[in-house]
Amino acid sequence: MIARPLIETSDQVFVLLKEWLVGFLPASWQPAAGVVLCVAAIVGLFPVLFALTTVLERKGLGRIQNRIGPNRVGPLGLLQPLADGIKSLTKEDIVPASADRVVHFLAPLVLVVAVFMGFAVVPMGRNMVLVDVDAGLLFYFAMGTSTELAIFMAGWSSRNKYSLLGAMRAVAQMISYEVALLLSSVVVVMMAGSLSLTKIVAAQNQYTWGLPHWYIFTPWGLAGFLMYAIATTAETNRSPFDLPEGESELVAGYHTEYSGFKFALFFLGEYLAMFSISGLGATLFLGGWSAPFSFLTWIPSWIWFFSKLMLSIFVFIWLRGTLPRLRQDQLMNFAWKFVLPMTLLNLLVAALWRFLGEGWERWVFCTVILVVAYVVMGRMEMRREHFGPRSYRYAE
Amino acid sequence: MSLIFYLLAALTVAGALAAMLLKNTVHCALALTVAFAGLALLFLNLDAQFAGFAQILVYIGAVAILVVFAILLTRGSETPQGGVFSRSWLAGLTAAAAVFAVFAWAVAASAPRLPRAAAPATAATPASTVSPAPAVTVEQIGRALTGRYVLPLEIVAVLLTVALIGAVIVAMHEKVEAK
Amino acid sequence: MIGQITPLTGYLLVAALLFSIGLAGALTRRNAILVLIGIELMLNAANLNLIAFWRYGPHPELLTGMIFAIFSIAVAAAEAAVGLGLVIQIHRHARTTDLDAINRMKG
Amino acid sequence: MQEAISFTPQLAASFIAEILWLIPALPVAAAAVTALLGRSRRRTSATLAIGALSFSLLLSLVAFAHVVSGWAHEAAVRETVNFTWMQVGTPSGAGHVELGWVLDPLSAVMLVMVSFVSLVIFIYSIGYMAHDGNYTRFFCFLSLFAGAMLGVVAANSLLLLFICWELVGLTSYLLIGFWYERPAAAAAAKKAFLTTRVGDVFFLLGMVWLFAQTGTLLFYNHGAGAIEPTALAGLLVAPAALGLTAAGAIGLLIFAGAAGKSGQFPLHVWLPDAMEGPTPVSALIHAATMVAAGVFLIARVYPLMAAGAPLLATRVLTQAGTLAGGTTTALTVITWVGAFTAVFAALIAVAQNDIKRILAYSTISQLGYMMAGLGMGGVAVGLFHLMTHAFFKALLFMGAGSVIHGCHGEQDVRRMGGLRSVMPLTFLTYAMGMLALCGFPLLFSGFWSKDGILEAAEHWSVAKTPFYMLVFGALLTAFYMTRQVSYVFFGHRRGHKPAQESPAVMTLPLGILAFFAMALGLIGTPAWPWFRAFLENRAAGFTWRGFMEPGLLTLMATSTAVVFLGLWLGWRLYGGLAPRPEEPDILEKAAPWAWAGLRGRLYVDEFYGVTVVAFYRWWARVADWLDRRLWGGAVAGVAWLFGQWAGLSRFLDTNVVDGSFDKGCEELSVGGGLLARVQTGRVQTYLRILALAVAALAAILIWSSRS
Repeated sequence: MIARPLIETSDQVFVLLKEWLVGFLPASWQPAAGVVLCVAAIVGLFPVLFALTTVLERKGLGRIQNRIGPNRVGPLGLLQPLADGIKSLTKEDIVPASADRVVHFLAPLVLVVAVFMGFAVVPMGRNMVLVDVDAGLLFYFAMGTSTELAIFMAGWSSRNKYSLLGAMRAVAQMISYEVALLLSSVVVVMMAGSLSLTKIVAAQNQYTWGLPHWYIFTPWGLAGFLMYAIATTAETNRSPFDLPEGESELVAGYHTEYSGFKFALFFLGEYLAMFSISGLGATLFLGGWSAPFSFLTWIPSWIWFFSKLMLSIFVFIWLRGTLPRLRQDQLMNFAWKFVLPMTLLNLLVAALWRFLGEGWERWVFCTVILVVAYVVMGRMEMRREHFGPRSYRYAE
Repeated sequence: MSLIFYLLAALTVAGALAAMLLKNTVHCALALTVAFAGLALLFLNLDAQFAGFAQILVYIGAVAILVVFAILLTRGSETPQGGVFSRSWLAGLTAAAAVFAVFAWAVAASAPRLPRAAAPATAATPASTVSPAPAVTVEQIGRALTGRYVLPLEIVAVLLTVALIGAVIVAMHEKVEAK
Repeated sequence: MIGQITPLTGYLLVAALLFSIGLAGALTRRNAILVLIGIELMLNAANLNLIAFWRYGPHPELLTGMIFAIFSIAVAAAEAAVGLGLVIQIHRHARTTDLDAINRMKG
Repeated sequence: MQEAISFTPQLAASFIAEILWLIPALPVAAAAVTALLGRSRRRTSATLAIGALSFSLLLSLVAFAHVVSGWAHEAAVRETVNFTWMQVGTPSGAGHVELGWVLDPLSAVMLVMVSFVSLVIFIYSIGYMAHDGNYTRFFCFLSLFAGAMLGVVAANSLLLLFICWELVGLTSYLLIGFWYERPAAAAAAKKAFLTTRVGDVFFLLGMVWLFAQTGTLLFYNHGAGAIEPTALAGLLVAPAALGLTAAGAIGLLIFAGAAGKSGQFPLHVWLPDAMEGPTPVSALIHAATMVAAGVFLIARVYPLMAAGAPLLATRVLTQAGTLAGGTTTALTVITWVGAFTAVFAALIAVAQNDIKRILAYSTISQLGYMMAGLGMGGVAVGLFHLMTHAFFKALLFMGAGSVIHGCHGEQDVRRMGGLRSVMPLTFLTYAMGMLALCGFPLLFSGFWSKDGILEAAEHWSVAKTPFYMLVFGALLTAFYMTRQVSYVFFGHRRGHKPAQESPAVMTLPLGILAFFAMALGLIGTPAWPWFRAFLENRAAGFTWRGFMEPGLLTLMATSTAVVFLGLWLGWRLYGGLAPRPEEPDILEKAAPWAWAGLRGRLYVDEFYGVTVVAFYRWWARVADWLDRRLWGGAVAGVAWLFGQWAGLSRFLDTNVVDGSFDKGCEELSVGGGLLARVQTGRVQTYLRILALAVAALAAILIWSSRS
């Protein structure tokens, strides 16, 4: 068994590092400097992760589609992202003549900034949260919603019908699924009794018989997590919900008219959004940085967090490689007529769970209710052909 | 008065002015979001975290998007040929000015009697010292909402539902029209 | 004058300014949507007042102002939704959102 | 004759008693439903009526069985179900008007009889009315009638009885006037209605008086009823005019009502005319139900009638005491009226030629018999004759109906004849009915019931005259029935059109009734007086010594002799001869003036015509004159005044009020036009005004609140 101090240090290594570095500065500057340091760390870390992910994704898709994927640049094509980065930096930045220059310029920035803001409240390890806001979750969603505006700006400013359509699609889709996203996370809030993500993690970071109290291991938690996963996939415009940039219909969606560095920013923004929202999911349902088994607690918390993060990223990639794209009206119907009711029901189930108190009954009741609701509603939707032929009713 | 306040106030007012003055409707909407953001920051500056975040969530996340949608749906995105101001803009402006005058006068007149801070300002403590922020946790707000203010909460909930349905009904095309 | 502006007064002045700007917009813009925007601004100004009074009022712990502000935010959201829906319908009906053109209800 | 069982008051009514109300309710309900049906739903209506009535019959039988079993177990049944209908003020403070129904031997027997006979008649009328257009209406009325009659029987409250009684009157009106397009029918209906009303007025008076005296209208109410000893004792001491006790006076009043319904002498005039209705109606009204209602009423309130007579106690308790010759004013009156009616009507019947009229007058005379029997012999005697008569008279009427039906609506007996061979079934049954009516010895029910009456009359303590009258009536009865039968069935055919036998649906009921016309007598023979014992709650034992009572055999002998005399006379005079309608009757040749009198029904109608009706005519004319001259003039004057006033006010309106009003309206519209200018229809204008107003208000507030 490894000595406790070693575990401590390995767990808190980044925190200690930060304090050591800040130590050089005069006391009055230290808080600000700490913040700056953390921000720098985040801003530095996640683009690297992004680069890594791109190559992983391309290789993974390659495997799924029975090709090799990038393999030229560097060993196994690992340096591919680097090459891409250089390319996008050196490319000419084309702005359409009729475009609204200011907005066109602002859009990517707003997007990236808003996404980065989201990371501020996500705890990436024990004591590893930039600002422990009491209303963290609210803050996160506030930031998340701001991205929609950026997307709209991009689509509208670049005076292109493909862009505009893509943007409108994206915004509509994001709004629709944002409701589901919020409602599915509200369950967790109800249980943890707090909006602060650190508290939520703390609430899950307990073990009985060596098993953690992750919310995913409860009926409502599982249902909530599934809803959350669906919603996130739609929020991040990932396949099968990637209509906004459906190549076959609208060239590349709202960033059709972007090139060079701005395009790279959009690309970055999307992946960062993916990361942060996966991190949030992990925090809400998968116990954040807590270990899956009590005997694995010696492994540093941040490792757990990032492994969960990457796991969900992998799932994203997997989905993208597997599922076909939906149609707009199918998407909307799915959001409003299936996901939303299920989340609402899930709220009730959670309340029931809370008031049934300890005991096996609550497991039985909640599970039964959820399963029955799932089956019945699924059948109903299918029969009513809400996922059937296209309807132009809401399309102006 | 702290510098931050002046900056935020300037930002907000600028956003508001832009929202009301710009020609292009979409620009107005975007400027409006700036104003909203400024307001949210003002709230934060007032230690009203929850309200600030709610402000961002609701206004930037929902209302602004809604406005933008409405603009696009009403083909208002391109700048109109005729002036953007109505024929009676001068009268309107004067009316607004009158209102502002009255309000400003009111504030100024009542300034001495306003509570300067939690602690009454004396010669020793200048008025600009920010009083200790009341520690408001989300939990307190929640308790207040479900406790003292539960009835308004319910009413607001009903109102929102009704508004949602009503908006959908109003904005929805009749089938016959659609086909 | 500025020298002895208390924080509250400052906030109140800003709120009054915002309110007036919103009012001016609502009174002068042609586009119905922008009129709505103006009204939103006015509501926000009111919220700012509420929060400010809560913050510097004698009993911040009662949360009255803040709760009031939160409620008014919710109500404002509803108002925006309905108002914009109406505007859209009007546009469908009259093919314009120019308020000067929409004066069919004149006596 | 052994001691009687006293009625043991049941506190808790049995189930059958609880649901006794269903018996009248079912036909009424059927009537209600039928009333809603269309004219074309013939089968439905008939089915409804007959089904409902069969249910009633079933229930009645159950009730009857219940009573019989109770009686057999020495526990006399008298179960009442009462409920308060409304509160009213009485001299003795606030009282309840209570309704209710009673189940005792009397009502049980009557229920069975009425429902059974009515059912038979219903079935008969399917055939008889087959070609009528208003089939459904007919069955609607029939059901209502039956229901009302059953209500009369089952009622335990004089008021409820009266209600149903009036219903019977109404339906009789409707049924007699069923063919209202015939003026004769309409007139007859009116006549029946009004004549019975005359009696009912007295009935109502009696009822009110009774209520005022006793504070209740219930017959039996566990000792608190109006005709139970305590109340009667009170009535006996209460004096009334002419040295009558209240009991006697009330009894007489009620009897007047009964006389109206049962066509006793002064009020009998409606009954023969009622023949205008369809024959089933005649059968129903005259045989089974309506006229029986009067007799039943007397039987029901018999304790009241008999109150004050010697041996009151035994009378009230046992309703026997025929042999103990005590009597009361009411009973005496009833007796004399009954006896007189019996002879009177029989005399008239002799000289009639309309087949149904003959039967009608015989009904009247038989009712006279019943009344006399009630008066002299008590409930059992009268009721027994009522029962037997119900059957054989229904039989006779329906036979007559069959004959008429067979002769295509011919009703004059002189145009018939020789039908014996053409319609044998009808002839057979009719003959049985006729013999029963005549009281043919031993075999037929009429004999025994009539004998009971004669026996009672013989032992009557007041006078012997009624006895001789009744005997004479029996002779006449035999005579005119023989005359009728020989006219109708013997001799050779005198009608124009060929006759034919009626369908089975009509003859079958005849058969049933014929059987009862014979068999029913057996329950009332002196040897085995089951019926009487049952009604009077004595054990019924079979003993030949019943005949050994003093004078009974001689009496039977005399009546038999009388009957045979009557038959012989009738056959001697009319047998086999075939009179032309135009040539005078034999008796007419013998004594024209008497014959004319009899033909003219002893001019009772004419008498009424010149007295009552004439008076009303004159009075109507007076009233008319008053209306036209006096009131009319006054009204016209008032109207003229108002007209003037109206003109004045109109002038004021047009020139003063309207003018100003119009002016005001103009002003208003002008002002509205001015205001409308403000209404520019531009939102921002309004908003602007709003803003300025707010500013002004705020300014005012601050200004007022400064310092």
